[in-house]
Amino acid sequence: MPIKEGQIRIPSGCAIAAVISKEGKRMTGESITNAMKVMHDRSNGLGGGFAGYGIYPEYKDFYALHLFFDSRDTRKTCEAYLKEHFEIVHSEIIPTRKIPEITDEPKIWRYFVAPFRSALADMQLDEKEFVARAVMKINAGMPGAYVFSSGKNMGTFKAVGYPEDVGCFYRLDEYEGYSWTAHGRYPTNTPGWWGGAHPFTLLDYSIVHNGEISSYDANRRFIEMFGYKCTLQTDTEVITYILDYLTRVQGLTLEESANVIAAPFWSTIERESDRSKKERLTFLRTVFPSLLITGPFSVVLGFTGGLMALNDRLKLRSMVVGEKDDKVFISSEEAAIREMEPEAENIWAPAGGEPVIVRVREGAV
Amino acid sequence: MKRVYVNEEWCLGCRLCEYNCAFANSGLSDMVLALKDKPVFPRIHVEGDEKITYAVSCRHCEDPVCVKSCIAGALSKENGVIKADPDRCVGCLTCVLVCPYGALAPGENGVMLKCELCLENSCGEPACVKGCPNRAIVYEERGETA
Amino acid sequence: MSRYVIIGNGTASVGAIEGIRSVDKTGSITVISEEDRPAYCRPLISYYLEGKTKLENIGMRGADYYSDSAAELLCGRKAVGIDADRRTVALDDGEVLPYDRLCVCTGSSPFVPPFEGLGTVEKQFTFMTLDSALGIEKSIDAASRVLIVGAGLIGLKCAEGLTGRVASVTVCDLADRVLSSILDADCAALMQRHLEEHGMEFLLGDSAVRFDGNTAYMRSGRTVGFDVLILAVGVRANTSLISGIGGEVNRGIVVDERMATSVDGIFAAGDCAEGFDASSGGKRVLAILPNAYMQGHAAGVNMAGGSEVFDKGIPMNSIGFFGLHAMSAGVYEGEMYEERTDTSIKRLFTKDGLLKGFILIGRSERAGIYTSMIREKIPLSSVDFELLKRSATTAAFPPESRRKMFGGAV
Amino acid sequence: MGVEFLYPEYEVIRSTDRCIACRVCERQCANEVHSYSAERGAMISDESKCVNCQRCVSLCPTRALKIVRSDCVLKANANWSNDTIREIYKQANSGGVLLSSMGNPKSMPVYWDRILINASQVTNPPIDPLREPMETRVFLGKKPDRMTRSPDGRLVCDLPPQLELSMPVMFSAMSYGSISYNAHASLARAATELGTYYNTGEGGLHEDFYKYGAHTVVQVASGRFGVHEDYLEAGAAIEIKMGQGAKPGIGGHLPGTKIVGDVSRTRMIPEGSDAISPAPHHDIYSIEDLRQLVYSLKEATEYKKPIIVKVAAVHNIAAIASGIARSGADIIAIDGFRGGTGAAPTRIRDNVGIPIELALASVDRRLRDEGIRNNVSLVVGGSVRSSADVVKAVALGADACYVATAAVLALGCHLCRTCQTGKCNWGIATQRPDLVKRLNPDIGSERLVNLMTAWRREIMELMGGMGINSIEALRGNRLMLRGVGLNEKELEILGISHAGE
Repeated sequence: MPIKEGQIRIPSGCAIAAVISKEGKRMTGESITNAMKVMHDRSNGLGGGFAGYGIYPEYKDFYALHLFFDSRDTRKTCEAYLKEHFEIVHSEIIPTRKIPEITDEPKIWRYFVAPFRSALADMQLDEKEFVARAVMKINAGMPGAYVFSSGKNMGTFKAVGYPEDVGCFYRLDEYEGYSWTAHGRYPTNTPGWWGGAHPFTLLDYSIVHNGEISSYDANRRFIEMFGYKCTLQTDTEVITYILDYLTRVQGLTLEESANVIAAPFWSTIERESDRSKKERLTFLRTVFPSLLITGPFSVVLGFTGGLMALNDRLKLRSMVVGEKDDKVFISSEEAAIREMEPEAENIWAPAGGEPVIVRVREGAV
Repeated sequence: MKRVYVNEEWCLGCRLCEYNCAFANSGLSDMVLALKDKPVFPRIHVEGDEKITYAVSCRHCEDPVCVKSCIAGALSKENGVIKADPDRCVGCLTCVLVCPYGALAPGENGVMLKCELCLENSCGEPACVKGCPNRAIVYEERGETA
Repeated sequence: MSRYVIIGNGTASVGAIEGIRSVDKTGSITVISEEDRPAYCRPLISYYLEGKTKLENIGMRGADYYSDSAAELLCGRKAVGIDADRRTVALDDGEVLPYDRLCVCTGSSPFVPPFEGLGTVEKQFTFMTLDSALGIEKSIDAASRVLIVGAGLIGLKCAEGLTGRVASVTVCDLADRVLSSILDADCAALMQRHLEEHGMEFLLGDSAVRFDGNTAYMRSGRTVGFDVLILAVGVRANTSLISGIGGEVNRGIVVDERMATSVDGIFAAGDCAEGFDASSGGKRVLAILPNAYMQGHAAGVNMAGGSEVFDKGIPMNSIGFFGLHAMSAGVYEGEMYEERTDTSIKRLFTKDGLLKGFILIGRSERAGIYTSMIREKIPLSSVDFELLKRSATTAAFPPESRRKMFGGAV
Repeated sequence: MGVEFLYPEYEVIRSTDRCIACRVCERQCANEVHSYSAERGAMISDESKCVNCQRCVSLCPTRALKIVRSDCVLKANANWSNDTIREIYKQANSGGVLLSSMGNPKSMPVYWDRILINASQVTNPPIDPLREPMETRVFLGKKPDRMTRSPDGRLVCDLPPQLELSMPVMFSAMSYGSISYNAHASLARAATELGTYYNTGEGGLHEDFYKYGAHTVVQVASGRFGVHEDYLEAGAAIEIKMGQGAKPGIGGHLPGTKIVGDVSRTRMIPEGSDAISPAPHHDIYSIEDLRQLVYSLKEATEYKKPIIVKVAAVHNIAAIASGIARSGADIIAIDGFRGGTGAAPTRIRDNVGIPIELALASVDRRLRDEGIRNNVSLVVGGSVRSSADVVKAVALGADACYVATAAVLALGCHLCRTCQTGKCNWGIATQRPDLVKRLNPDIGSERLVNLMTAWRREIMELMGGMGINSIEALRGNRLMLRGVGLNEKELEILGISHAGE
């Protein structure tokens, strides 16, 4: 019997793309879907997905939980659990288009929820931690149910198939967001599992990633000390948790977090002339050695109000960035950027380990 | 100039240098053939007692009293290296009488044998240095006196 | 450009040439040689007789030595006078050589006592030059009986050289022992026994008083028949050139530690000179080869305007006969330490906390360590003398001085 | 003779065709095996004294010598082996406890050799250490749980004291006394040049070596020999030795014959007196007592030096480690049952303790399960024999390894396992001046540096093959390991999959 993500670690190759409007102007998901078409050969039809930010303005104060269910019974069980812990303000089946390229879909639902105040107080947890634990609980402990998106005013859409077909399937042309990320997957197993497609998310963090990190188990075993459960055994999952841990739990900035996961070489740190920067880099590398990610990767982290693109420090995976007016584009290949914006300017390949962080202008969203 | 120096702190008195020297200057390719059942006439000698040992060979003095004293013109200094010409040496031992280091001793037929730093045998570097198991004998440049 | 003139062409002369050239590469050097050949290793003449060295190996330096040193060698010429005021040297052929600095390296000459009837002896030789050795070689055959007058170094080396080439060698000496100038009675006896074992005959405490043809009439009344007579009674320093101009002369030409004579501009070195004896503290003719070279070298350096002091001369000798070596140095004064076996003797003489002299017969290992103790006046208190007297070894030195000796370039 | 006779274990084979009677073997054998017989005109040997240290073999200029195991053995018996029977004879002769040196030589499982390392193919590129940076630097010490910021928002970069290692290997404890001055000098100089640490063991620190203090771990053991304020101040870290892998549960005993001169001064005990380290620290009968000592030492050194607690790998090592991690210690060192010793009762050495591989795996897992892995660094020793062992140890979860046997091998040890006699012909485990000088620290330190440099290069090659360019990404990365020929339980404890999975 074929085994799927979570039962074994499956290396995969990938395509990634992203776009953001610094002015917070909303774009439909059509353009990013088209961008993935030109990178068709970077995927093998076994996984594709998107994350859009600013797509649920009407429910922006509620966590948007996207779930896959394998059966009605599972859904009922899960909903019972949700009702116990959350106020559910709205729930629905996520609308899809029937197309021949996408088959065998599970039951795909979304819930707009807010944790019960009483439950938060009971558990002495802040809201985010509460939601994160609930997601872990469902994903690790409720077979057949899988939360694949859990942030506010954002959503992830993923499936087994080529990414352009997945975009069509989820009717992304009907959503509008100020930023989008996309992923096409080339896993080395069959048949591929919907939950195993990317982006991977936790709360409002979404990660699209191309690469295979060699530090995986070192990272996983470390991060699991802090309540995270790497059920999928994927790089994307562990990278997401690491960023969540560093930024949300430890309160590091994204730049500082990038200095942890793609820490500069010691030789580079020693050459650093800014003393306080040197001290900070040394400190972060010394304190979080187990969160250094090695091996090839290019990732785009989506978060509320911005994107961060990061390459491994040797830049073993391609990633280029381009600009046009208020928009910034990121992709595995320049072709995808040209597809989104033929007039894109300032196309460059960020150096390994140097984060590219783009934020929406304060107050624009 | 590179010379042979011995550090008595590390000399073990094993006398390998003596045998390596005699072999290197035998012109033979087999140590057993060169030294077995024969008296050995090395150009380096281990001195000392049970407490301290060290190997002594020619210092190649900048101002060699042996060369000045040789009655037969058998000792000469070439590029800093003091050499003995066995065809000229008559075995008078005047050099032994004047060498303040006690570095010279005659060979089998009474003719002087002395360290010539293995420059002309097949050894490449002094055999005593190469074979010293504790790096007590070294071949190196040290400060020349003015 | 300075003009240097050197009278004589022995070891001291070569030392002087090399001393001058170590300072002055351009000044002219003229060497006046009575003998008709380049400088040679004078002590080798007995080894030549013995067959231990060949004529082509006897030269002190290589064939191009004089041209390489830019020195003019005047062979077969003799200096007959010095004009110290005009700074000239007159030669036997009337030539007058001007000099700025002059070095007298005239050596010594055999002393021949006025024996009665010496003129009747057909084959008589002294033994100082290669010519004399070649002359002896021509006059002997396997049946020759040789009488040598004088059992000193020269006489005995000559005797050794002839032993085996002639029918008999008899050595007589007025002294009661062999090598009386360097050995004491016990040591001399050991050496004598060894020489006798190799076929020499001795008439000691006895000397020829009269010769008649091939017969020597001894003081004891004995008569000795011989075919070849060799006179090796002693030598005299050749000092007349200096005494002739009123320079200070004693048993040799008196020099200071820079090898300057009492006459301005004139130096002297080698067997003709009377320099400083570090072992006795006085002045003495030290007629030995190492000394000659070092004095010559010092003289040369000082002649050329450099500065070199030679005050470390001591009497010393290393001499072997038929494989038995006798080494000696310094003076035999003070307390004596002795080790002896049937075939060897070691005697060390200490005084005032210093090693003053030694005699080693039949054992020569590292004798130079003792020599340098005398020469450098190393206090016995600074070394482990108990060890040192048993064995000449630097192991008896304190580690620091040993480190200094062996730890750097010397 | 008679019933007490034991046929010599080794034979000295001398080729008379080759022997030139130079007598080097005779001069070099402290056991006086070789001698020259003037009557026979040849070298002869007394094999009963030979310990097979190979000094003579190594120095013989004509390769005329070899030492072979004697084939004069007792009748084959799969149960009563020759060695077992000989031990019986020895004990029947002497009535004594058998003593041995160096590590357990018995045929016990070596888990390192049942673990294989991964490499990248296709999906992930290997990294070429000749072309790309490859980092092996490690920091040992407690890491802060929480990031803090100053009022102006800047990250506060204060760290508990750390040891910085250029590579994940340190030289483990060997006392001055058990090994020689020159062996210590070699270790100290090599550690300094390499940018790692050596460990004084329980013998104090010779005054000549204070200058290497920045690369020295000073040990405080149950005998407290050589411990004083300057000593604690001199080191970069302080190690409390609770136990040793070769002899868990017992102390140490350096005989008075070795307590001479500088050894006695450095240990601060009278010349000739036996140095007896008790089995327990008599001020530590429980974990809370350990905490007191940890903090006493921290107080004494103003919290500037990390404290290492070294324990032998025993059955409940995971629980012990968990206790130590909460004791305030910065680093836990675990010594496996194959670790070396200068002298230990044979039965203890060969039968007590557990393999370091299993101990490491279970300790690392336990500390992670309890969420306190970041409180301490983990150093493991007890027969780390190669760079591959180091890589496997790091992947299992170690921060660094301690090596001692490999280090003394580099210094010339030929593992003859007779350190207890004090007549080490290689100048390592001896205090006899004529033997000590055989180890020239110029050579010793150079060889140690060579060995570690070679290991470091190999570690980098292995890491590059795995697509890892920094050692921290290897630490605890058990996915990089697979077991071969291990049963389910062993795999479970090691936390690795079987090859093929």
